[in-house]
Amino acid sequence: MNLGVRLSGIELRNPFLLASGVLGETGESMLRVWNAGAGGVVTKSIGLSPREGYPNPVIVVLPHGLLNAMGLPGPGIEEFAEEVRTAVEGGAVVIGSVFGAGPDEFARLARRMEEYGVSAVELNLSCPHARGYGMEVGIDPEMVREIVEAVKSAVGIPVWAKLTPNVADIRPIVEAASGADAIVLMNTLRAMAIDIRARRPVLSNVFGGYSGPAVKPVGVRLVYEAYEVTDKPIIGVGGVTTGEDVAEYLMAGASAVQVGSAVYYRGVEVFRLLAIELSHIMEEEGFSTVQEMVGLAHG
Amino acid sequence: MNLGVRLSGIELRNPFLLASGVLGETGESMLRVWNAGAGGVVTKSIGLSPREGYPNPVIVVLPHGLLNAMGLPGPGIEEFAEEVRTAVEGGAVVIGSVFGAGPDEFARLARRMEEYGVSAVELNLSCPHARGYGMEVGIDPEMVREIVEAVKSAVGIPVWAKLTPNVADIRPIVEAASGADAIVLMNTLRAMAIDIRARRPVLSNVFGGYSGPAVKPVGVRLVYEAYEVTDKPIIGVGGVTTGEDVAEYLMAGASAVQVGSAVYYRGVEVFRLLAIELSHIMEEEGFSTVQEMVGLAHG
Amino acid sequence: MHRCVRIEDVRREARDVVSILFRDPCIALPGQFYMVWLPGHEEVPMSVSFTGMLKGITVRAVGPTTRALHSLEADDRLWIRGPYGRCYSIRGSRPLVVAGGTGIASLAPLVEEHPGDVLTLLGARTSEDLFFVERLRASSEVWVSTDDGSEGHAGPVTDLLERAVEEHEPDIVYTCGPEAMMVKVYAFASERDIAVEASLERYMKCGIGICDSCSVSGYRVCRDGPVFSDELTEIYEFGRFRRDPSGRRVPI
Amino acid sequence: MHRCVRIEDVRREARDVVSILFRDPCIALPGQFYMVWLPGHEEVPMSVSFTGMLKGITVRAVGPTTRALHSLEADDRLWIRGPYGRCYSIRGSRPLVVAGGTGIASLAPLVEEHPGDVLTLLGARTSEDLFFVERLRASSEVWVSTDDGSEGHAGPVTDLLERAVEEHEPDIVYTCGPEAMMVKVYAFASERDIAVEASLERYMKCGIGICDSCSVSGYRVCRDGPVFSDELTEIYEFGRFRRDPSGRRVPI
Ligand SMILES: Cc1cc2nc3c(=O)[nH]c(=O)nc-3n(C[C@H](O)[C@H](O)[C@H](O)COP(=O)(O)OP(=O)(O)OC[C@H]3O[C@@H](n4cnc5c(N)ncnc54)[C@H](O)[C@@H]3O)c2cc1C
Ligand SMILES: Cc1cc2nc3c(=O)[nH]c(=O)nc-3n(C[C@H](O)[C@H](O)[C@H](O)COP(=O)(O)OP(=O)(O)OC[C@H]3O[C@@H](n4cnc5c(N)ncnc54)[C@H](O)[C@@H]3O)c2cc1C
Ligand SMILES: Cc1cc2nc3c(=O)[nH]c(=O)nc-3n(C[C@H](O)[C@H](O)[C@H](O)COP(=O)(O)O)c2cc1C
Ligand SMILES: Cc1cc2nc3c(=O)[nH]c(=O)nc-3n(C[C@H](O)[C@H](O)[C@H](O)COP(=O)(O)O)c2cc1C
Ligand code: FES
Ligand code: FES
Repeated sequence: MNLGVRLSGIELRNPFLLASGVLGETGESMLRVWNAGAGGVVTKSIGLSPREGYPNPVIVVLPHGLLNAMGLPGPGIEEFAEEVRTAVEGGAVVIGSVFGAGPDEFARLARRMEEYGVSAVELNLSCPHARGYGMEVGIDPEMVREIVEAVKSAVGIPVWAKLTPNVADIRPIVEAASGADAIVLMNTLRAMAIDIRARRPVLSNVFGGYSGPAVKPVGVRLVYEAYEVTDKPIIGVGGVTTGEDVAEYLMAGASAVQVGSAVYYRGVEVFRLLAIELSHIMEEEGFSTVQEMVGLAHG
Repeated sequence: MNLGVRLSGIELRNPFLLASGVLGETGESMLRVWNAGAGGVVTKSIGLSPREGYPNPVIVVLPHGLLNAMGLPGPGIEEFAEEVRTAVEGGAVVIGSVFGAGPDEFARLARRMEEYGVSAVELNLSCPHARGYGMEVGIDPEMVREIVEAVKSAVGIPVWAKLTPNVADIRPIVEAASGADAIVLMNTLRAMAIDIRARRPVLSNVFGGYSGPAVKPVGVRLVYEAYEVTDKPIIGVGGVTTGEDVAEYLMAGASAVQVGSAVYYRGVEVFRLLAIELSHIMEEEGFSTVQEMVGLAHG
Repeated sequence: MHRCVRIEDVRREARDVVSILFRDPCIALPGQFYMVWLPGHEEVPMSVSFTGMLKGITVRAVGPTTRALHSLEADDRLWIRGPYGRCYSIRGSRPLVVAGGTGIASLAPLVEEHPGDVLTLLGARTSEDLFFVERLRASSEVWVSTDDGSEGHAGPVTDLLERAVEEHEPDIVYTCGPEAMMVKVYAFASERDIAVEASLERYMKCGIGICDSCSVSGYRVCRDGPVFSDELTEIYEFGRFRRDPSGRRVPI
Repeated sequence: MHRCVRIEDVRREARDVVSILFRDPCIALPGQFYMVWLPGHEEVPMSVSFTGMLKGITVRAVGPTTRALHSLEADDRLWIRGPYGRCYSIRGSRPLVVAGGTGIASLAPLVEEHPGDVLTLLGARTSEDLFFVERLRASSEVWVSTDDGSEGHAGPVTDLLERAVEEHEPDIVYTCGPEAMMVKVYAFASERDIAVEASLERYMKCGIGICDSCSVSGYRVCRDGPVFSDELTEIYEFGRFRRDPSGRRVPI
């Protein structure tokens, strides 16, 4: 079964990409995921300078998903050159994820990623920013539009905008981001866990992002809503664990998916398993290309 | 173990209330839940006129929670008199939930509920409204403030404001609702499910509300955030299934909880089970009243 | 989520009744029901009428959804969830089964599975509406009645009760069918101190006991029922009223 | 979520080393580790050093978190998740175990559980830093070395390798301790074609194989390790560098 897709001008051998922040901090891990069968790998979101991230605990394994507050650790964009190059030279399709405080920072980071040889750049629009209450940059349509425009005019490679689900209405944000070459939905849901015996939040940062099987119905909804207001390809993220989940996201309107927490649930082998499972579904349901399934649920 | 709590001036024998929309449409069901040990029962949200709700399917049993789009069915406030009276006369502590298009409708509905003998009225601020994109009334702080004020001046009983989680930042909404006597958090998360073999959304309404164990980390986070900006008591809702869940919500800042989907997972007996489980935790952890646990996780 | 099953066989049982058979690995017990969905149509409750390796439902065409189900053929697909609800209990050694109309759908597998000496009373409007007679004869004695007398006794099936109790001396009565009929059966048996299990129908939405739409006197037909026994004395609404989809009372 | 366990016993093993014992029903195998959390402090990885009915960890006080763990007493509570990671394989009939410092924590239960004829080489800085010697002697022959010669051989534990291989003729070598020591053990054994299993340490955050912070040449110490064997040839970073919490390379 041919699982290839064309996404914002990039040919992918299959529609399962590694989601940002999961095994995307070292070049050799990215290569390993690529060799395990991913259609592409998105790097950990990288900022200008090195960051240690929050102190442990930074992850909570919840009954139905994962909660994390890593605090965007990373070596900073300069030192990250080596990691990207290792992955790119190893043959992987690499998408460079970046986060910044505003349009200029995003543009600078994207340019560096382009120099390192990534196939596309993904803008993590879910990091905290100063304006308005310390919420995420991605909840402010104007900020989203400015960042996307700044990066679009700074680089020649495709630009993907990754949005946060923590908004009342995703549609104006998707519209604001539609200058990008693809929309990535979604980042994690803001959530928390309290240990009742410790009588305190588990994460050192108190709040974290919720991912994994529990959040899939929210991700599918966002992709479905986005599909109705944009012509740009959409990449579905959130709880993708099996081939059925992939098919659901495709029918909601995604052209590809990203896989994060499932690396915990099913191991790095998840990419190979997804290919088997999706092929099987396509055979049974009479699809010969992935593209045929995209948006089918919109009737 | 004494599990009693005092909430917005009402004495409750325990802090586990039946959440709105679950077995709250008929007087005898409410009475049954009361007799099964609930500390109080919130009615189905009732509007001015009878509504059949959406056609089936209106519910999807997902792997980690429930998805529903009932479409607010109900006999309308006039015919509902008999149901409330059955429950009240049977001895139940009844909280009347209402939904309307704006302040006037909410006030009219609340007044009727007061006449029927409810102990408090709960405002369901999560129903769709016309202003601004067809989203929920509860995402607009001004609308929330107006509705709460209108109802507060219309009735003498305590007024509870039930908020939606589908907002970027709950804090301004909580502040807007703080004229109420208690804040109820949260209603369901906007979500959807697609059947990949049917190639369409399962719910006849396409979108629905996600509840049950999967959503608990989001509910706990909202209660925690609300607790930091209001002095009003908070009632935690979302995924409460075990005594541990209750304790977690209490420590996040809730003074009581509501239980919806767990009636599916554990049956009507869930209220009795929660009492046993919470008592056990309190004994082990050295608490002698429920009140002692409220907000403990804030350090 | 629903399970999507492939239809193995569709059997025309009577004028406007078909049975739809499919493979479903879940255990289904007589008296339970599936929520059945054909995408593009409403999801509706249907009793389990075949409980073996091949499961089945038996559908009378009464409206748009049931008519759509009638258009299905072998190899088509059907979406189901469940089986839900409380089944008939297997008790007594001389059970009497009283079925009216489509009610026999839920009782037929009980007749087959019950180890006792079963007498089945089967009522229908006309001989054209009768079905499962041969199937039932394979495991019980069957007395038939039709309203128009086109087969068996002419008149309501409840006319046969008196004789059935005298000759068969039942120690348990199972009944499913029009509620007015079940009320009569229940009254008749209760007077004689014979236990009754009756399967009720109410408008169902969730099917899993949370929406309250099917509730009767605090009992949920979808979860505490559909089969009720001792509770019937407490169910004031039995034979009196049901609720429409908005929750308003409608007389029966 | 963490499991909250009650501490049954705290044993002082050496100058700055304690063992903390608690009841945990989960299976823990030699080589695996817990993520251990004392609320108010950081969560840190700790090898399973007791694998019986009572599980245990053995902690050297080196910084704020390990010092906090040292303040614990019987009846206090501890929060754990895991055990995580790949355990030592039980293979060979004449295993040689080479431990440096706290490395013996992870190897001690292996020595106890291994059915072969075990020789343990145990290195420490001084006799005050030695621990588990009696415990190990109960199930293996033990040769000790200290840097200062206060007990056993004076010098690094690797000095004992030559004689150990000659006299014991091991068919498998297990090692845990300072990485420079393990590199030597690995080189020594590889030259002689003896298989090696070495337990690595890297900075851990998630402990479950998703954050990449502990990765070495594409292998996750927390999930593909901490025990590595044949992979060691591919792990370029072994003995050369580790990464700090930001992911930057730091020489070893
Ligand atoms: C527990 C249970 C078991 C049933 N078993 C069978 C069976 O084995 N065979 C069979 O033919 N029928 C059975 N029914 C009835 C069947 O569900 C209805 O005939 C069907 O829903 C009609 O749908 P329609 O769109 O064709 O008709 P409509 O024109 O929509 O309605 C016709 C009648 O069916 C009722 N109905 C419609 N939707 C529902 C619903 N969601 N729940 C309950 N009643 C509904 C209406 O109230 C009306 O009385 C059962 C019902 C219940 C509650
Ligand atoms: C798989 C594994 C098993 C281990 N088993 C044991 C054991 O059985 N006994 C024992 O005493 N120690 C063990 N350690 C080391 C132990 O985790 C550190 O000593 C401890 O984290 C130090 O914390 P601190 O706050 O006291 O010191 P700090 O002052 O914070 O740090 C001291 C040293 O510990 C390292 N360290 C700190 N945090 C971590 C972390 N999250 N992950 C890895 N290293 C860290 C630092 O990099 C530094 O080298 C193990 C480590 C790993 C990776
Ligand atoms: C441990 C962890 C770290 C993450 N770090 C990032 C990140 O740096 N940048 C980003 O855009 N998303 C990050 N995410 C979010 C994921 O990319 C993804 O959007 C989310 O986890 C939902 O997908 P999943 O359910 O498949 O995990 C992280 C997620 C996890 C679990
Ligand atoms: C079937 C169903 C119907 C509901 N109807 C209402 C309603 O009418 N009004 C309302 O405020 N909330 C309604 N809710 C939301 C619940 O009251 C509750 O806020 C939500 O389900 C989260 O709690 P849970 O996880 O315990 O179910 C409904 C939930 C379900 C599952
Ligand atoms: S159909 Fe919802 S409670 Fe029975
Ligand atoms: S600690 Fe996160 S991958 Fe190993």
